[in-house]
Amino acid sequence: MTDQPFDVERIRKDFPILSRELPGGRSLTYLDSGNSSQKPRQVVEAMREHLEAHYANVGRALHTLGSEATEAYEDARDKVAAFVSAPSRDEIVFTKNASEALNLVAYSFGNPVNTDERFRLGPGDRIVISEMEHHSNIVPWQLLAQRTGAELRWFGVTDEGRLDISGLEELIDERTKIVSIALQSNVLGTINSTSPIVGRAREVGALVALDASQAVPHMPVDVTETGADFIAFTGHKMCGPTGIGVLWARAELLEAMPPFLGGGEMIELVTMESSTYAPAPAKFEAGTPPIVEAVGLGAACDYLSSIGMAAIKRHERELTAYALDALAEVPGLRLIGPRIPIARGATLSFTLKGIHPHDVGQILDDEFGIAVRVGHHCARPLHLRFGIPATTRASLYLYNTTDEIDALVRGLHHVQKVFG
Amino acid sequence: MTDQPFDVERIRKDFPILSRELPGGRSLTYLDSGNSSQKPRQVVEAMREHLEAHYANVGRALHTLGSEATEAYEDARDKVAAFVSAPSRDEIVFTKNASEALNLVAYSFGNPVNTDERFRLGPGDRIVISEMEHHSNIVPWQLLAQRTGAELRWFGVTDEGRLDISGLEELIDERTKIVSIALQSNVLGTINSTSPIVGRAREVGALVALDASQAVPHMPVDVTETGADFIAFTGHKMCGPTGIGVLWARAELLEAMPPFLGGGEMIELVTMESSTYAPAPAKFEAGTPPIVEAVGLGAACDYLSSIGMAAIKRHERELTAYALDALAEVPGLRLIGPRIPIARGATLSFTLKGIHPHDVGQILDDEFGIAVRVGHHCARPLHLRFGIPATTRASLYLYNTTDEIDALVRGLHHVQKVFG
Amino acid sequence: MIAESMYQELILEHYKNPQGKGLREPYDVEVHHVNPTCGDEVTLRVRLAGDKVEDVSYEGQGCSISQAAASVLHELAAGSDVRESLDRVDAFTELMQGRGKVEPDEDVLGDAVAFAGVAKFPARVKCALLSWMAFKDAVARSQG
Amino acid sequence: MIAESMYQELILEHYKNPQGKGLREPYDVEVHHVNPTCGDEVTLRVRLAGDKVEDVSYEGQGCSISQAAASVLHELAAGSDVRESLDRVDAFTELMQGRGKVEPDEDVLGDAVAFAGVAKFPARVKCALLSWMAFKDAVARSQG
Ligand SMILES: Cc1ncc(COP(=O)(O)O)c(C=O)c1O
Ligand SMILES: Cc1ncc(COP(=O)(O)O)c(C=O)c1O
Repeated sequence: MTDQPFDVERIRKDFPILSRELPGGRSLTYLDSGNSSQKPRQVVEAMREHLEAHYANVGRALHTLGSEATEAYEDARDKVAAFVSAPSRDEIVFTKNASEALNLVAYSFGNPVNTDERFRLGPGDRIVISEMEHHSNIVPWQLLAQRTGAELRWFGVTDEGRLDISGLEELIDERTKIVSIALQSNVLGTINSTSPIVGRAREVGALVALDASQAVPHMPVDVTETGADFIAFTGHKMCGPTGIGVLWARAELLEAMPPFLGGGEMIELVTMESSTYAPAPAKFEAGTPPIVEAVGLGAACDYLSSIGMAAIKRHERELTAYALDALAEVPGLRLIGPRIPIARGATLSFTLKGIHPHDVGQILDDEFGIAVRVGHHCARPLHLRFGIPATTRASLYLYNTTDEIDALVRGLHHVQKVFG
Repeated sequence: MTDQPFDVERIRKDFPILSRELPGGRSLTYLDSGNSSQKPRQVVEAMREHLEAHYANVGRALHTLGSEATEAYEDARDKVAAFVSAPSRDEIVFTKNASEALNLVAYSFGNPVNTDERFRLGPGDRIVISEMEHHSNIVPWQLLAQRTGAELRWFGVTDEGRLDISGLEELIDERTKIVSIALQSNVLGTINSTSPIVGRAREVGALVALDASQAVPHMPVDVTETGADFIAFTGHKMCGPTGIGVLWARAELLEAMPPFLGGGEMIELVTMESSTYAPAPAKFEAGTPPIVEAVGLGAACDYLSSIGMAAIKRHERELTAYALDALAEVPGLRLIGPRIPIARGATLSFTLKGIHPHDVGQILDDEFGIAVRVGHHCARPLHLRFGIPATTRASLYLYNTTDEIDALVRGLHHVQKVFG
Repeated sequence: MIAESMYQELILEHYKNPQGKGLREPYDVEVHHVNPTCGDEVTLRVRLAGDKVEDVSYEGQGCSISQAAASVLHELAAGSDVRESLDRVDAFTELMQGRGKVEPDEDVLGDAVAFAGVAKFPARVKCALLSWMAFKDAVARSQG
Repeated sequence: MIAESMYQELILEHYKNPQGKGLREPYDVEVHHVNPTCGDEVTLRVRLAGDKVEDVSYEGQGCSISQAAASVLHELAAGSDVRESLDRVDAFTELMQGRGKVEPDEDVLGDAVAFAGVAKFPARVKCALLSWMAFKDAVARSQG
């Protein structure tokens, strides 16, 4: 399968929206998959079919539909576990998005009820993140620091857009309880090497979380190989639906962690006085879970696997190399992030001299139907680091083509004419 | 519209699953809507259409699809706000389910960062719930009590299955900070009168939350009229999709509450050192929200409104009266909950003498395709109160008929034959 | 349907005519297990003789699944080899926790394959396993 | 499309040829507003004379929307009645926060109706409102 040529035209046919006509007769060039990916009909169809023929609540229902729904929901867990090579399906917790997954991890620390030493957090303890994080991997830790009095510190970013690990030993010190870093930056495209960080964290006994929201959709990820303790990602960026995210964590940690949300399904035994909790993953899935969304995410895993994550990665690397060259030709364009297609994904953020990104985005959309994202992409500290309030970002996926990159470049030239 | 006769056969045609054939050629009698309701094709179709033609991330995207998706998402908020007569659309927070909504409220209390006196909670303070609550309205408060040292107390339940408010004044005392009660019980069917509780809470300065998960789907609910401060409900029980729930709260309280989940979209301004937060509802919607699910929930509100909540309530009351009479004829059947169709919904829980509910459910499903729920329905303390481990529950909705109740009764007679 | 009707009948058969029900003497160990979710209970005694399970006697209450499972357990375990009966418990546990994905081996499990359909209902798995887990516990204790 | 192309041209026109740009004397109050999300800034001065806005002068940087909005503001406010200009600010605010649901009144808003399409993009609303909010603030302060 991975030896077949990558048939992007065939893939595009799976995504009905890509052939949609926009108002004014424009065709769509969707370069905003880093924000959210489009959905193949296989995913949409799986959800529709489930809703129309097999829907019921899961786990607790004992009738035919309940059994079919439970099977579909738990099958999705198997698929996700296999997709990221999790050692056990019970290590896959379904959340509502990557943000909830990261908050779940953050709320496990410094909970007065929990007695596991690794999760104890207070004044004098340290949380380490980086300057290239998405707000969803910054704010939960700020809130945790505020609640507990722990100290928040972070890795800087080099001018090339790489993680600056020169101060690694000092930053991750004996007081550090948790390190949380993006596996791939949603602005720079940078893919971070986790081994030095995991290695150092092990030395000092700190746990490591990876925000893999921008990684799992784009390359083969083996959770064990990363060496991390926690990995968060999100359905809607990997051809799946909104309303579902994933936390993977080592079984032993899930067991040690206190419950986060309380409610139906996460319990073992409830009395008015006190309760005991179900084993993970149920322990962290309070209330009715995203059943139909899990079915959709399972279908998305199947879809991506049928094409092959290695093949998708290769396709994106080719697009990235092409795009880096093409953008380098645009006068006044400053790329924020690595200039070479090595250890970076297909996310290209840039500024155009003298033209505000908002205007770039508006003209690209208005005149050419090109959808890019403009702003700080939920990574304001990173933009501050580069002394700019905002960038224009083109983020590519399996369904994008070099023609679309050409269209982007033509569009940028036009933008420069309009605002020249 | 509400003067038209209630055309249940026409309504049933909107729910494709109801005419599905189960394995073995059985037809489906779905009496488990209290667990989760089925979805009309209008909802399924709205979701499919959005996914195939308008999908993008919301809020932050500046292109055509982003604008269409944002409009669809925010329109859904308008629809939900109108559906429960919320004074402002900004009082509608989308969560992943009712459980998250209740946990969100619980986590606002006793947060060391928050300074609003009403949300301060510690040893000596009191949280009041009831014995008829769903685990999702028990466990979050137990966890809160454990985290903060506050005391958890509860209303009892009378033999008739009504809330026992005889000790109201003592129970809700000056130390009480929050009272959280079901508007309608998911086991007893009991609809609780909120005015005495709200009245007493006001006297002592306590806030009041209502778990309206079983109420909003079945009757007109006007959030202001309830007098409550917080109201939680869930999409999947009201013809909407899984993956979305709702917290309504008075605007002024949402403003006073600390953020719960941190991440993208809930922020105003982020630096590495600290952040400020967006106004509600965004403040409580960290990360990519359930976009497609909101579209589905909006379509569900449209669907229910087109039929009319008053008409649905009337239909259910008729079904309830019919079912109460029919079940009273079954020998050895003990109904748990009010025996008269007054201040109660169409939820009928019972035991059959000498036969375990699991066996009742299994035979009903196996032989007749009748889907009921058996067990403690996530309300174990209530079952303990009645000295039984489990019940069989038939819960009805707009698409159910008296024929289906007859089928249930026939099924129960057969169960008694099998296990007699 | 929880299972093919033949198997249902088998479960019902065991439920109505439980094999080896009642607590008997002599015994090495007695255990009491409860399924808190649905209130099912079992009191179970084992009597070992060298490598053999000489008797499994029990008393309990609960749904047909939990009662029939105890009856089938008695049938398979009483008089059999200890090692073999524990292997059977493992096979049964694997089947029950397999969410309907595990193909039951009738040679190993005998009548216990009738419970295969239960595996699709997480809420019921504990009913089927109750007495089997009690047996495993009792054997471990009498050997320990 | 953010708006019909005629309006786009109007916005571009104002962006390229801003009306009344530059900080002028005399003035009653000067304010400085920033949109933290995208870094847009405006410094704005007002000069009132009785019921009249005698001048609105400004300097700023940002996207075409924020710059054009300042230019349109100048055109509509300078020389107009204070009360009327504040009503216009309210109408503009309502339009911008109306998520594309509010029908703009061209009689009240003049060229400012060109921004109607912006209302569908929550992230852009602040760009359009930046100078208008600054103006409202400045007037309040000079009256207060
Ligand atoms: C009364 C009541 N409260 C809360 C819930 C929890 O809703 P959800 O599972 O959608 O979180 C339910 C339903 O399961 C319920 O019946
Ligand atoms: C790197 C990164 N982390 C976290 C998130 C948050 O994901 P979600 O919005 O699904 O919670 C995103 C996407 O928005 C992201 O790009």
